[in-house]
Amino acid sequence: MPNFVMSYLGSTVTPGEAGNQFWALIYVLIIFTGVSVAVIAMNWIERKALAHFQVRLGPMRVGPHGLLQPFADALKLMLKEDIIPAAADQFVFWVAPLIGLLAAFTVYTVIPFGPSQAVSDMNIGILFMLGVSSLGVLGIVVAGWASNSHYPLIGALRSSAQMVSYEVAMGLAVVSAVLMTSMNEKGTGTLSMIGIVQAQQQQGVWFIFKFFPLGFIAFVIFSIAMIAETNRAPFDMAEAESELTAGYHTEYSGLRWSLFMLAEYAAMIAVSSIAVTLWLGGWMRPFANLLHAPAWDFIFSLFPGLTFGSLAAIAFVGVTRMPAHSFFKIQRIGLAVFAALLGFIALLLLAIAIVGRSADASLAARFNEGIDYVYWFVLKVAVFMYLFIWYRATWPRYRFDQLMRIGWKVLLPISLGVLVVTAIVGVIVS
Amino acid sequence: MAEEVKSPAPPPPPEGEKKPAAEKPAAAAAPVAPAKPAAPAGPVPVPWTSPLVEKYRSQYGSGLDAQTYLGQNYLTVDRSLIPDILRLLRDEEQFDYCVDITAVHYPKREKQFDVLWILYSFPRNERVRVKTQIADGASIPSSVPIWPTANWLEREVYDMFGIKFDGHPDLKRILLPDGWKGHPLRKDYGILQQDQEWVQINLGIESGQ
Amino acid sequence: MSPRTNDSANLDLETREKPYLDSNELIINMGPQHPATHGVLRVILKLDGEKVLGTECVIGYLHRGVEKIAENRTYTMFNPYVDRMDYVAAVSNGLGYCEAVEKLMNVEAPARAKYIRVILTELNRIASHQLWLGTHALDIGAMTPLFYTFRDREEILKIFEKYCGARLTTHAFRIGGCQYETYAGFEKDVKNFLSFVAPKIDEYETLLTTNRIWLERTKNVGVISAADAIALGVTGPVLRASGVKWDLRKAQPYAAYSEFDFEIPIGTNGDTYDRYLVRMAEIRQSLRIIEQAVNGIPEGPIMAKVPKVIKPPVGEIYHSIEAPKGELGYFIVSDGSTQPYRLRVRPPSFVNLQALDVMVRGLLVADVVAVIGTLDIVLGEVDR
Amino acid sequence: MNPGMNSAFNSGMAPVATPFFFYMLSGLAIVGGLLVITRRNAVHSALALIVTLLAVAGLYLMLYAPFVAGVQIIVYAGGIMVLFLFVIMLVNIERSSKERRFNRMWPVGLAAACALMALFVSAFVKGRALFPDRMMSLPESSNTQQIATMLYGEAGRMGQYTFAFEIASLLLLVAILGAVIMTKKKI
Repeated sequence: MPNFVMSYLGSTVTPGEAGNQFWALIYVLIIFTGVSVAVIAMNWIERKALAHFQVRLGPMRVGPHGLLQPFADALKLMLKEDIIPAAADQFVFWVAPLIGLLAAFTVYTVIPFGPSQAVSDMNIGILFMLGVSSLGVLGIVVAGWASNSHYPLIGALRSSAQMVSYEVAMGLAVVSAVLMTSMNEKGTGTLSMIGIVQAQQQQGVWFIFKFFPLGFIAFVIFSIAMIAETNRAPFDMAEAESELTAGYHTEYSGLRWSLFMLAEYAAMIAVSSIAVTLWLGGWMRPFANLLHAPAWDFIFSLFPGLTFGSLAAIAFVGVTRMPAHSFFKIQRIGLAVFAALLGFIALLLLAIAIVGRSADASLAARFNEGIDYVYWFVLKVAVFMYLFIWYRATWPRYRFDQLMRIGWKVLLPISLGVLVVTAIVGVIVS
Repeated sequence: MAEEVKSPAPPPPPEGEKKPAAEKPAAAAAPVAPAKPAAPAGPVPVPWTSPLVEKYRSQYGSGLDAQTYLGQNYLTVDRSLIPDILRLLRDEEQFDYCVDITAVHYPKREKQFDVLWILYSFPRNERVRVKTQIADGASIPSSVPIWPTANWLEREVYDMFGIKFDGHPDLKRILLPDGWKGHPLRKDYGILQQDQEWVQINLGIESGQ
Repeated sequence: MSPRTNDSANLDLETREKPYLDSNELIINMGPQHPATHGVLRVILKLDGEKVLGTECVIGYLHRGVEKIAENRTYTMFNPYVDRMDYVAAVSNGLGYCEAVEKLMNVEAPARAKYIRVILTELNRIASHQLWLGTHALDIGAMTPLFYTFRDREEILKIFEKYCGARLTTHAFRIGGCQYETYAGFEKDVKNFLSFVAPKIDEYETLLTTNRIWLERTKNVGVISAADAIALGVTGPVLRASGVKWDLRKAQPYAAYSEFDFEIPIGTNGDTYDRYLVRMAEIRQSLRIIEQAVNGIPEGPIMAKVPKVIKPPVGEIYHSIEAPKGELGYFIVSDGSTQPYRLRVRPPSFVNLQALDVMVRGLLVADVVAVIGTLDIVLGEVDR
Repeated sequence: MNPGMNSAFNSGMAPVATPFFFYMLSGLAIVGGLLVITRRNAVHSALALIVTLLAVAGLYLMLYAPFVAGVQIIVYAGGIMVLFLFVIMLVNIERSSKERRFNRMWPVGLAAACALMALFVSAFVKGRALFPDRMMSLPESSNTQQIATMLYGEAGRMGQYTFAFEIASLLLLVAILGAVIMTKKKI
């Protein structure tokens, strides 16, 4: 194997920092595929979870328990006719979904899945994330305008006003978390995503619990603003189907529409990642400050394997509960194979956890560490994704003026107050 | 508080008794039997007496006739009285709710249309129908200034019968398309009849059906 | 686009030269194909930004000429047609029509038939209100109540299906009584339904009644005062939510309603939230009525003595009932033949829809959707 | 603070293919700028302007000024351009795209451009000594911290630009109030 491949494997910095273009590219590919798979999985989970919230079954036909439904959907969307309305602005109509997608995916270059599990660690990571994710609104605005139709235009106006307003509260909440990173002996904070998690590691507390309840309030503000930022229920004014048919993507169809969906879900994962990084300790496992004995490390490193094991068990139970009819034969086999796959992954992860439990610098230990980091990060993000679904199932939609009122009159003053109080408390404490 | 028992319900008539037309025309109009005279027996409209009727009869005299059929009261009034009597019914007699406005077409009569107002009074819990007769092509004062609800109801009458309401703020077709020809609820409008030209032009159906 | 040419007649759309930086007055078409117009209603909105300056409803897309059909069918043949007007409350339509013709013929349905009618009509009222709640909540953005209400409405439709074979357009009643005797186990089914649905109503309410967003979206939205409501001829829950305690079941009882003990729920503010509360309370009152009726169904015939060929005497009649959406009236003119000479339906949805303009002026687009939902219109009935 | 920072400079976080990216980004910026003034459709112009702004942000990044780059993206591309588009969308585009532009402004614009060009060239020629022919020595602390020090000062000392910064924020506050008063019919 070439030297630059092997040399990086033991490195403890991101490929961007190490200047290793090969691994940076590999990371980009992994993240791109991972996010796409996550979006597909999210699609299935959302439909299933939403269905179960609403006493339905959800997709059941395509594959066992509808597991192949997202793929069928993707295929359908790709094969559908790509309609561009005659009166639309052809070029802008064409380019709008790409802008949204580009913005949503560019953000992932600085998301730290682990201390070295990121494409790059930017000095201005969080600023870059906020900036680039705010570019996503351009795609929406331009899409609404290019459609040359009233409903998309109103949707675009709503969403641009909404995203610009909530960015303010969001930014202030982020700044109060960034302030907390400077609570060290040197007194300098950081905007780097990895640096923020490391600051939480050094201070031994997730920022959600720092200066309780200041960190918590900032976190709550951020998690409200991020729903508005991604145009999800109950702030999905931009695509409120009962008011604006489908908002800014009313005129879109087929692949181009699916790009919007991809961008929306990618953006959801991205903002959840910001929240996790800033307040929930990023890749750190729970209770890292209290239970830090090696034994605890080992126990927590079993979690990924156990998670996949329990998923496999659920799938196996599903196999046994399928009706004993020949019609379900293929589905049963398919689900069994899926369960076996999950079980295999579980065994692999457990094996890595056991082999790599010694804290030396062996490759297995590195792997074990990396898996732990990514697992805890993804688990925390997954909680947020579930919350997104839960909100959608539970709440009616806000009206536009109410949304603006909340953004400007409630969230903004509170986040300003939190920022000021955090600064004062920080000065007093240090 | 069962029926609007202003006057006692008419006694059931003896079996087999032949009755003239139930549509009691206004005093001004010639009595025209609407249709088949060989109708089976039924209850008869009886004169309706109540303070309300007395008051208006003294005021308007022969232009007004009040009757009760099956316990339901109606006033048959002359067309010339129309906006006044409706306004008085609302203001003085508290018939504050205009339930419905509709029309009936009697093509063989000289004054072809009966226009009806079905009124209800919340305080009295009582209904009354006001009827008048007008000729084809004649217009009638709009009651939108009296009850805003008359807006759409009059538009529907216009749409279906072609009766014009003077002073209506926006008298145009409501259920049928604007360019439609003909008024379907007239008796001379066949049930299969359509505005073929409209269908051909606007729906692109060659046969026009 | 629609072939109609009168896009915006009374919205003063003069084709004036637009100023260079004109950012006012957007005209948008809501419908006829729109998810929140509950059918093929077309509302032309004149907007300033998102504020509604005026509306115009264009209706008639579903016009089938029910009144014309009536003149060409016998009384018996026309009976199923009324189910197609308000198709979510077909039983109420049938009740109104049958009672009107019975009244015209001066016959009265037997007591047992009246009880069966009350039970089915009240079940239908619950079904109609459930459908309303689900779609209204969906319009406001709450997805989940829709599925809850449809799940529970299904139980009502099952009872209808077992009783007369149809689920929606039931044609349950005949002139003079009921066609079918109750099936074995009818009472048990109805009682089971009563105990099944009562906690479900609470379930809907836990989702919505105190939900902050629901309150913000419905309180003080689409307010209509009692005086305005009366002047506009608005009836049903919309009128009651404005504080007018008027229900035809109490004011002019028909069928067997005078024998039951129930209350008329009323609101105070006449806003969307009050209409929601009134309808929820009405569902509970309907449950009370059904409970009393099903426990007291008298024995006896289900058909009055009605001739095979129905030929009402010459005359005219107006009879109205309290349909789930408001006062549903039938005005029938008989010339003594087997066909109505003129049959007029006084549709509650049609008249209630007229209040839309008054209710939404000055509100936002999102409120238009909420108000259309709260008026509970069925386009089949508006257009007939 | 950031432990990765110093190691980054040491371990060769030197940009890859510098000339390529520099010429690509500058080319993008210039092409975008040309499109801004030549497109008839205002939305197309705005999109081209966004491209220019992003390209300039990329150039900032290459100059080891990530904070400025980030601010460029978040403020200009993300905030101001959205508002720009917001306004443009409400304007009657059909009409505005038909208007003849550059009417009688051509000579003036050309003269201004030439003057600017001459200024640049003379500055380059005269101040040649100021431009080193190799990469500047990198600052010790990161650019972001330097900016912070200049603006806010450190350890009790006023920064170089603290006063100007505060004045600027006051000015912005006044501008906001003015905008609110101008647009709000009744307060």
